[in-house]
Amino acid sequence: MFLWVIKRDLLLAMRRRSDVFTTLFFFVIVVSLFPLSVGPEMNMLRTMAPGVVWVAALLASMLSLGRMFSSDYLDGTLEQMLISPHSLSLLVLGKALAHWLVTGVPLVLMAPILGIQYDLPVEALFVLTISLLLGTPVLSLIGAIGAALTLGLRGGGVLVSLLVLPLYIPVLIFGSGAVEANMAELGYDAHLSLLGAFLLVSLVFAPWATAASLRVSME
Amino acid sequence: MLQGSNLVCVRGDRRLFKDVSFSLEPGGLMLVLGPNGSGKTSMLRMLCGLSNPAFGEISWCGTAISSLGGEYYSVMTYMGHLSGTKDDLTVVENLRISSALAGLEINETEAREALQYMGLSGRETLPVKVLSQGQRRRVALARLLVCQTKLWILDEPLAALDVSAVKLMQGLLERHLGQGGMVIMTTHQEIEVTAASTTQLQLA
Amino acid sequence: MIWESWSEFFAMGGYGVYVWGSYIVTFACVIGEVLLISNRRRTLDKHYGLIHDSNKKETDNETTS
Amino acid sequence: MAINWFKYSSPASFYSLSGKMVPIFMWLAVVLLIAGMYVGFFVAPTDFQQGEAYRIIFIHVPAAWMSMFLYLVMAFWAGIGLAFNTRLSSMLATAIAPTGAMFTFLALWTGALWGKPMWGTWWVWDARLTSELILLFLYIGFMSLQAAIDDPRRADKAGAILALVGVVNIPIIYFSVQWWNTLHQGASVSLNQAPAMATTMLTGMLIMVFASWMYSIAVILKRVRVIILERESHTAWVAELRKKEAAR
Repeated sequence: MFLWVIKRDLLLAMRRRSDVFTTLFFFVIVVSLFPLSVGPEMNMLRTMAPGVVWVAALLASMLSLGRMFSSDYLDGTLEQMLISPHSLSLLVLGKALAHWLVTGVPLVLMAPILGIQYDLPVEALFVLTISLLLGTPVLSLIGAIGAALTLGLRGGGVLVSLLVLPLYIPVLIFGSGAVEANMAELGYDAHLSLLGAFLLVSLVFAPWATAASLRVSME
Repeated sequence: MLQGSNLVCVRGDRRLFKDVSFSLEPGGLMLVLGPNGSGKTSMLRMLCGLSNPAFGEISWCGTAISSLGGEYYSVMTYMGHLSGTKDDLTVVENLRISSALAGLEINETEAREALQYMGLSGRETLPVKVLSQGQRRRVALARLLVCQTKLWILDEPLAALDVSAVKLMQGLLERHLGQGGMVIMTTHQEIEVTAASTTQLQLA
Repeated sequence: MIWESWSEFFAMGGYGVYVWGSYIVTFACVIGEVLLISNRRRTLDKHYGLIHDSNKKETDNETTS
Repeated sequence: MAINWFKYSSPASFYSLSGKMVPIFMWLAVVLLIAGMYVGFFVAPTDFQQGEAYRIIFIHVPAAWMSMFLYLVMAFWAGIGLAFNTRLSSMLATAIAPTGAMFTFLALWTGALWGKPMWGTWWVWDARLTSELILLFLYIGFMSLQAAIDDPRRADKAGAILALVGVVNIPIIYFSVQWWNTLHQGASVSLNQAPAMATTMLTGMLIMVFASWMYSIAVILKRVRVIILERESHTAWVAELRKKEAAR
């Protein structure tokens, strides 16, 4: 069932490829704007790179949160999910993972290329990719709670950023911290293990909180 | 089987209805009647457990549905006025996915058979967005053919359907009731359905 | 007494701007909050009052006419 | 059935009970405030390190404590409201949020005004300051979410879930900010070595903490009374109350 949900959401994303590309281009453009605003000085760009890429990834992932439940809400599919004999948490987990596959994975794949723009060393590129790989699913999972809470509200898009961004802070700190630590020739294992821990915790709790929020929002 | 006792529905500041009680046995049809805004849809959503009554209890086989959870949902099918179909998916994909969601995985052939019965043959691989309102409704109703649930809760199932489709629905409902199924529905259209017992639930 | 004079008290050893800046904003916030709640209450009362008055007017009209 | 009756009656009885309590707590707050300010400005000696600027502590510390404490209380009542479906506790949570946000703002504001003369800067990216800022964001998120939802029951429940998610996250956020801060310990000042405090200073501060407590209770009760009236406007007891007030 879980696979059915993922398969369905991926199929829908395939039919509407433009949405996926919009998110990806948003990410690329935001990252590319920074050198234009702070100057092309390579040393500075190199120190800024992890933070810039991570903040852009945060915003890009958040931008697409509104779509996670809203179309299902509007056409009645969400109602059917709520009264499905399957566990709602599991369905929600499937939807969050599909969201990650559609928005998170392209960001992860794109990040090394953008890192080159900022003249990051090869190892730092590697760490950046790994940190994004661990961190972006957490963004989708936490974001799902925000998306569920703001379901069907006017101004939901802005509201969701207000709710979700403060909760993203730990991921941001350790994600960009890992890359910075690597560039300062310090160990980055601890950062990555903490990101992994966040991922595990959010895998357990976020679907459950999202399911509860959906029930509240649909009542 | 399904029982509701002293149900009260409050929406915002307004009380839509109070002290509504009923019981439904196998083979029984219950028509929920009332003018617009009398709480028919709210009633059906309550019966699905989508919202909770302000007072009162709904029970299935003697157990409150709120404590049954998934067990209740596997014997019940709800169709709201939203069709639950995805515009970008084809007719077959829609039917297969919505059935899987409702706990019953069907293969391509079964799906095509059901769609044919609903008069949608030749349109199976079209995306739903090119269909008319009535055809979309038929896609949604095709799920009733494949699902094997005992209790059907239908909100305006006849809306947007033409005469032949209404006939089709009538046959479908009678077959279901004949097999000991139960139907709760709202409708503004005249429909003659013979059932072992027909009750009318009038909301003020 | 630690303060020799009022002016010394207000100067706060040269930190007057910071100390009084904190206290004044704090009191402004506290008083503002209380006033906002009273205002909310008054709006509510007025709202009720309007409904009440209109009812009364109707009954008045009935009695006069 | 008895529980339902209790649920219905409780906002009504709470309304009249709290009406008696508001003035008591308000007066307590005023008295304690005057006492605390007197101790703070006229009894506590000048600090040998910080001069007179330390007198900001008498509002800064109570505000910072209240900001954190009120978030926990808010989440607690919101959680109770969600778990037991009691309307009064949810209303209480809604009433706490603005006061908590105000204290958070005051803690940041007074912190900035204290930081400027002491460290020469309005703001440092210290772990505590950063966490306090994030706390303000959490309060604002809670209030905006509730404000955006028209149906009060949905607003209560959605707010409760958000507050509880926030409570789970606060330790994680605090811990990560602390870690981040130690990594980036550059020119910033460490706020961790608190200078030994004179007893009178401590006394003044504690009195001010109690004053903030009393004030918070009074204001929250005052606000919850308005919220009760707004939400229960259609019930019989409010109509009764209105009639009584009109007769007076």
